[in-house]
Amino acid sequence: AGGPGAGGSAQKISDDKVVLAVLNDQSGVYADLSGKSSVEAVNMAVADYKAKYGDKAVVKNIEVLSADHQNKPEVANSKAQELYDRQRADIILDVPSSAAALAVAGVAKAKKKIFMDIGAATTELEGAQCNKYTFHYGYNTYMLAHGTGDTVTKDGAKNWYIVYPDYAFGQDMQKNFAAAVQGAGGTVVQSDPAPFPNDNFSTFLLKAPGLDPKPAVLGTMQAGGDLVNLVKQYNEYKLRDKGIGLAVGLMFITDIHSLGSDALAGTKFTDAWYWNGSPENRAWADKFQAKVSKRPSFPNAANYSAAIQYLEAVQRAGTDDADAVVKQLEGYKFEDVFARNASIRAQDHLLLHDVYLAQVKPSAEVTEPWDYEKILSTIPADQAFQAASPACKL
Amino acid sequence: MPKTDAPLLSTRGLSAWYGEAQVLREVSLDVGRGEIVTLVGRNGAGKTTLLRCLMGLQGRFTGSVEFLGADVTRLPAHKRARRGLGYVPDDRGVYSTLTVEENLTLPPVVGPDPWPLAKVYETFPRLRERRSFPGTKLSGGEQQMLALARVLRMGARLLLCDEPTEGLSPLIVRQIGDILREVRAQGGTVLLIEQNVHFAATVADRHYLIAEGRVVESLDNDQMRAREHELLDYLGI
Amino acid sequence: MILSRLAQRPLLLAAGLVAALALPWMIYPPVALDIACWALFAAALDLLLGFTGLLSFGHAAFWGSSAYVAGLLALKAGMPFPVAVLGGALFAAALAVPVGYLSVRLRGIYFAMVTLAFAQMIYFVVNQWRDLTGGENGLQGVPRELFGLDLSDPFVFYYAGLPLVLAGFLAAWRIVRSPFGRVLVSVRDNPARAQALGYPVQRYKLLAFVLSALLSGVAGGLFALGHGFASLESVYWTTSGQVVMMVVLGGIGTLWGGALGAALVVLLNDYLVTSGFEGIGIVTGTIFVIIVLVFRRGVWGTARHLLQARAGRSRPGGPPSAGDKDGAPAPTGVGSPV
Amino acid sequence: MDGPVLRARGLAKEFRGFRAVDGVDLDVAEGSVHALVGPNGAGKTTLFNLLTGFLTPTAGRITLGGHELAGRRPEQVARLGVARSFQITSLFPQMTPREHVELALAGPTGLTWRFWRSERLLDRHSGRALELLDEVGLAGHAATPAGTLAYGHKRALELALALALDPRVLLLDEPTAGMGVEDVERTVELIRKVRAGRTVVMVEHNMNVVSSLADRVTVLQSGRVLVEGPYAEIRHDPRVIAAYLGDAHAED
Amino acid sequence: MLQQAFNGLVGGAFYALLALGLAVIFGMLGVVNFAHGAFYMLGAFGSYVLLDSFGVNFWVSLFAVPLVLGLLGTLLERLFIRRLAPLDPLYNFLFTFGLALILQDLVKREYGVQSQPYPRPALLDGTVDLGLFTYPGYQVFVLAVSLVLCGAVWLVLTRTRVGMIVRAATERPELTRALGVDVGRWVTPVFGFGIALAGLAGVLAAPMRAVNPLMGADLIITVFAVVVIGGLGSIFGSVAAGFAIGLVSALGNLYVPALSQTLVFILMAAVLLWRPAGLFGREEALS
Ligand SMILES: Nc1ncnc2c1ncn2[C@@H]1O[C@H](COP(=O)(O)OP(=O)(O)OP(=O)(O)O)[C@@H](O)[C@H]1O
Ligand SMILES: Nc1ncnc2c1ncn2[C@@H]1O[C@H](COP(=O)(O)OP(=O)(O)OP(=O)(O)O)[C@@H](O)[C@H]1O
Ligand SMILES: [Mg+2]
Ligand SMILES: [Mg+2]
Repeated sequence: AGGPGAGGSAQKISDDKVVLAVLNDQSGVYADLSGKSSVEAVNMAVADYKAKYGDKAVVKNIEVLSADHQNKPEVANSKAQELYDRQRADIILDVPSSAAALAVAGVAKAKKKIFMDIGAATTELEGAQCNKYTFHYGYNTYMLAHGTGDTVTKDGAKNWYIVYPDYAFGQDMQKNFAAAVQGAGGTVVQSDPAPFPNDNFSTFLLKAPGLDPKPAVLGTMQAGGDLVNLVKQYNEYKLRDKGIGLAVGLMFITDIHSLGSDALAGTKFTDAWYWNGSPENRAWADKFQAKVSKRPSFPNAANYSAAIQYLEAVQRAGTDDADAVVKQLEGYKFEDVFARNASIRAQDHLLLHDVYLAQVKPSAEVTEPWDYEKILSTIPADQAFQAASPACKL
Repeated sequence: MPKTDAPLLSTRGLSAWYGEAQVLREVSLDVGRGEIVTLVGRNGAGKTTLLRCLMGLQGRFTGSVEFLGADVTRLPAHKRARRGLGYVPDDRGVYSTLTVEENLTLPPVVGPDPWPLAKVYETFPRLRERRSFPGTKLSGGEQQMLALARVLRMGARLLLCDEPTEGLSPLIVRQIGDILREVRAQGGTVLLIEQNVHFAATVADRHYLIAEGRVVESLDNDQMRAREHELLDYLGI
Repeated sequence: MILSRLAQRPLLLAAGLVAALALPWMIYPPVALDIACWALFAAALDLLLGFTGLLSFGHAAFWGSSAYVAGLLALKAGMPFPVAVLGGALFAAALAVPVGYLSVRLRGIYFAMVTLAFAQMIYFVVNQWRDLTGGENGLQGVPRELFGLDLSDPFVFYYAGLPLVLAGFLAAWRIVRSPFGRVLVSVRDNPARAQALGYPVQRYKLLAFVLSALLSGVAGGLFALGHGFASLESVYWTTSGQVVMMVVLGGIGTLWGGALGAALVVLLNDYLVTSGFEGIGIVTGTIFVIIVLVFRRGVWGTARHLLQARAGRSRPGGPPSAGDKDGAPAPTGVGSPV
Repeated sequence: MDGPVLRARGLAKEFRGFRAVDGVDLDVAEGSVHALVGPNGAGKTTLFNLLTGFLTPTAGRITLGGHELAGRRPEQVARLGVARSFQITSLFPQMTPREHVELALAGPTGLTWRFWRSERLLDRHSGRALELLDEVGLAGHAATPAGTLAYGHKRALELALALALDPRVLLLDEPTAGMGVEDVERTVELIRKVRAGRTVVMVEHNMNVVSSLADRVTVLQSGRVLVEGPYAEIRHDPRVIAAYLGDAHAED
Repeated sequence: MLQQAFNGLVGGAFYALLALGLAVIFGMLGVVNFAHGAFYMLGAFGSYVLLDSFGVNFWVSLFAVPLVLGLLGTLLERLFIRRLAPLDPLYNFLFTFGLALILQDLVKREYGVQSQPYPRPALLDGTVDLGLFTYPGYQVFVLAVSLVLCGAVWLVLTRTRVGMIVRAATERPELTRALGVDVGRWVTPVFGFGIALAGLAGVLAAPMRAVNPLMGADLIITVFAVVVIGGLGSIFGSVAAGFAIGLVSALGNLYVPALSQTLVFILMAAVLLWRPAGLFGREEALS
């Protein structure tokens, strides 16, 4: 919404400034993963944009806001409205947790303002709930499940036992995972729903070796605290010694940090990005560490990338008008420190990029803090994500 | 019983309040060793409050209390009890979470002549029958017996009894009279609140008349009997 | 004296009404709507806590289930919003019948634990029943409309929803000041006595429980439609805790105090969200603890107490919760021996 | 006096193997004052609780007129015309006596389910309420919160409440317990006044009260009926003297 | 099957320990401690911090952490719980609710919400042959500790004067003082002890469960349901129900996975319908 015209470039840039708002969980379960550190990542993007374009920058005045949605969708919803309306935000970034992300997507649609979601895994964002102003950036349940299920099966683990938390995320993961395993020629011997949250997985762990045929891998779709519980107990029951490997649907580097890498050594999972995955990554991670004194998680890097790509699109459009920027983003192909071989799919606004099959290193191989992962292979952008859903009508 | 000169218990200038309302006014009284003394007065005169002051349970009060020759005015309730004060509250004070026997054995023994449990049960066979029941499952009268039996088992030197005969059958009332006399015979002392003037006159040595928070008169037994009708009219007791 | 007392009631009422009407001009409209909904929710809870002596720690079940049902009615059946909200509220009331039937037999703190547990059960059901509720994604994209009129502008929706909230408040006030309300208070203060007078105590409690759930349902349904979605958060125990906190903060048994408490809590939360302070729980928890320890009458209760103390009279037969000398509300029946 | 209005047959109550009431037969004649006496723990209060539905009998039947009472809940029993007062005063401390009585009067009318009407609706009972309060001598305290009433007045209010239910049978559990002589006399007068047209059953340890009020006396012991008859008769019964009265009263 | 049952008992051991602490505090002081889950969490965090920052091992933590938390509980009782005790129990419930929020967020601020690593003690890393099957040693240890503790506490509270005195002091503090019992001396340590039990459960949980600030929050509600099933105010009932619920949910996971999350609550509803005061409850719970 252009205020009273003040001449010059101000006509093109609303309020004469661009406002990026990071709305994420700064106090709940996602706080360590993204939270305030992602605000810092966005600040880095702003600085990099300014440094790159200097005088030629379309936007001179960039503001970064942040708000804590406490993982409550209602808060995310009200706050998003307020950010767009009152704080004049041009874009909202991050918003972990599916319910909050979907709520904010609804607001973006109503307000006709841009929203780039990073933190949420649900494919609904590019499915039935997609809209013109919402972009999904980084990862989703399909990519997590498919990457691991497909590759591990092809590596020879044919028989799977899947345990998943009995709620939307887990159910999605289970469906996608089973499909991937079967697509790669494997068999899902059994899939068991587990309560969520749950701190006792022994029922499933005891049961696993007795299944017929005996599974080669236990695929867990648990996340966060539940994942930690399950892995601790997996080790306690010594299933690895009994010939049952462990593959994890969703794991963040912070989870490995929690468990200690020995607990997870050998576990395979799909990662959207790893700080030590390439020299460029590492260089950026060093810069990041200098600011927040820890290594970046992939949502940190994705937030950086999304902010940069948004600013670049504004630069190309010459305005911060949302419709114009959306036009610049749709179908755009690019490469940055987070996203390789990247493109934003025009049909559903999903970011396609290379992702990685990673394996947890045993502590003997860990040479420095947060050095937990070994990248086994790259899953190319065009295979990593699902085909555009017909349910999405922008 | 030989009486020493100093009274066992004496109070000087006790005044007490609930909120802004003063319910005791400058009460001074003495109870000698081996005496049974009653407090009589109509409902609301302040008798219960006086006992609470003696026991150290009253929130706001002034004045002093001396027991066994020592000033106990500032002593907390449990220390007073340990010096030999036994309390039978007007609501009987029976615990619902304790069995009858636990109710009896909860308080420590505090005096030289505690009643052994066997004697308690002999005197109150009902209590033996119900020994493993929760205290408040007893009938009203049985609870009253329990409360009295409890201080006897403590061997308290001075029994402070707030209407111990309320709700008791005539037979038991007389039994209680016998018990109190037995206590006195063994050198115990009793300060008793009593509505039943007949009963008061049969067991007690002396009486204090309380009205509107004051001691209005101190009478011995003969005076009490002689003036029974006058007192009834005057005090409504 | 009489005059001022007569004048006081309408004056307060008018002030309340003006505040309700002016709210979205003073603060951000979605926040204003939040306040209105929570205020009604708090009043509904107070009906139970303050006037029946039952601390429900599971009222999220009713607020939340109504949110989902109202959302579904609007989303799947295309119902206009007042109908959807009422539908949700009726569902909440129906749900309250079995839950209440099992819970009202218990007293005080037991009642609190059991309602909490039941609410948790509802939470799990909502979370698991994904086809209907959307699971953890929530029920998204709920439309708000009335006779084809789009009400998604929060400012407009506030005024569209306000009549429902006011009606809910009126109902709560009416219930408290009704013959039924009188019995509730007697049940709170001395259930055995009420029973001996011929009152079926459990049934009175149950009806109070259901009415409270109904009003909570109105609030919850409106809240969901106002936001355009229903989420798991609405059936989670923290929601139950939050509304109890509002009531306690405002003053148990004051009815209007709950509204004040709701406004304070919502505004505080709204402030904390952007304050950058990581530890909302520390702030809210501390406030809660302080109120419970030293300020038990709550804001409204304290104000009223001070006014009354100044006027030097108590109101016999008035709101039954006037505190005792301790500053604690009257015994709520919670845990007092029968 | 007509036939029995309240009758119990083989009434028993067992608590964890202990029989507090053990096969009691009781006939209370319409319009009489019937006293229940007996040693402490004889089962009088328990019997009361059975008669009023606060306890469910282990065995036996209770009939009021033609209605079976056993197994009904207290409020149902109250509705059928059996009202009780409590041994320990039990009131709503913040309500005034008038409000108490209004509540008692409104119960049977169904008025109190009306949550959508103003509480002023209860005012229609205030006339009768004040009458009743006057009857028990509480007219002057009609607007004082019950919590601050004097003991004797509380007892009077208890009685007014029981009367407000317009019971056929009034059960009074130790109505004079803890009272000074003056209050006892007042209460006796009160009971005498209100018994007109009603049946009264009372538990009482004060033999003066029993002798001046009761038409018949049932003596309970160990949960069973020991004897039954007019006071003048039973006071000389040796079993009653041995179990309950002691010799003193026999001489009086 | 047998193995699954055994495993259910181990899960139940945590419920039982938590329910025991809750029931001790409730049965003795009439306080429903909403913060019990938070103290469980503090127990786990305490052992993590001791190990991580001071290199103190599991075995030392097993004693030190409950001790410290017990002292903390003692302090709490002295400063706050006691003041609220004469009032409606509701106030202590609300107080501990607020306390739980504070404790949780304090830990969150300090350590983040991420789970923290905690290794199994080396001594118990192996498996134990239980005749019919082998079982992870650590779990056997947890079960044993829990059984022994529950038994010991039950004995102390029912067979000694301690339990009696504390019950009396809780029911009628003023009267109990008037009968010569120094109430404060007894009630405070009992509260501390209940908290220490929660802490101990936390320490035991650290090697096998995720150690994070939220670990106690949801658990406590389930434990409430357990206590309701067992019978409010009954220590024996709470403990028995704890083990039973562990068993039932393990088997529930196996046979009726769709119900596994709600099973405890369905059971609770059924028990309430059948016996409103719970399986071993006192009637006082009822109105
Ligand atoms: N907790 C209290 N709060 C306020 N006033 C009280 C309290 N307890 C007693 N009072 C008042 O103090 C006065 C004296 O009461 P107290 O109980 O000492 O009288 P009492 O002589 O024992 O009467 P009774 O024979 O009825 O037991 C009475 O007017 C009573 O109403
Ligand atoms: N709920 C209960 N559980 C167990 N025993 C009980 C219960 N209620 C009463 N009793 C027992 O039953 C017996 C009769 O009690 P009840 O109260 O009826 O006596 P009562 O005749 O009224 O005596 P009092 O004159 O002392 O009031 C007593 O021994 C009592 O302990
Ligand atoms: Mg008294
Ligand atoms: Mg009795």
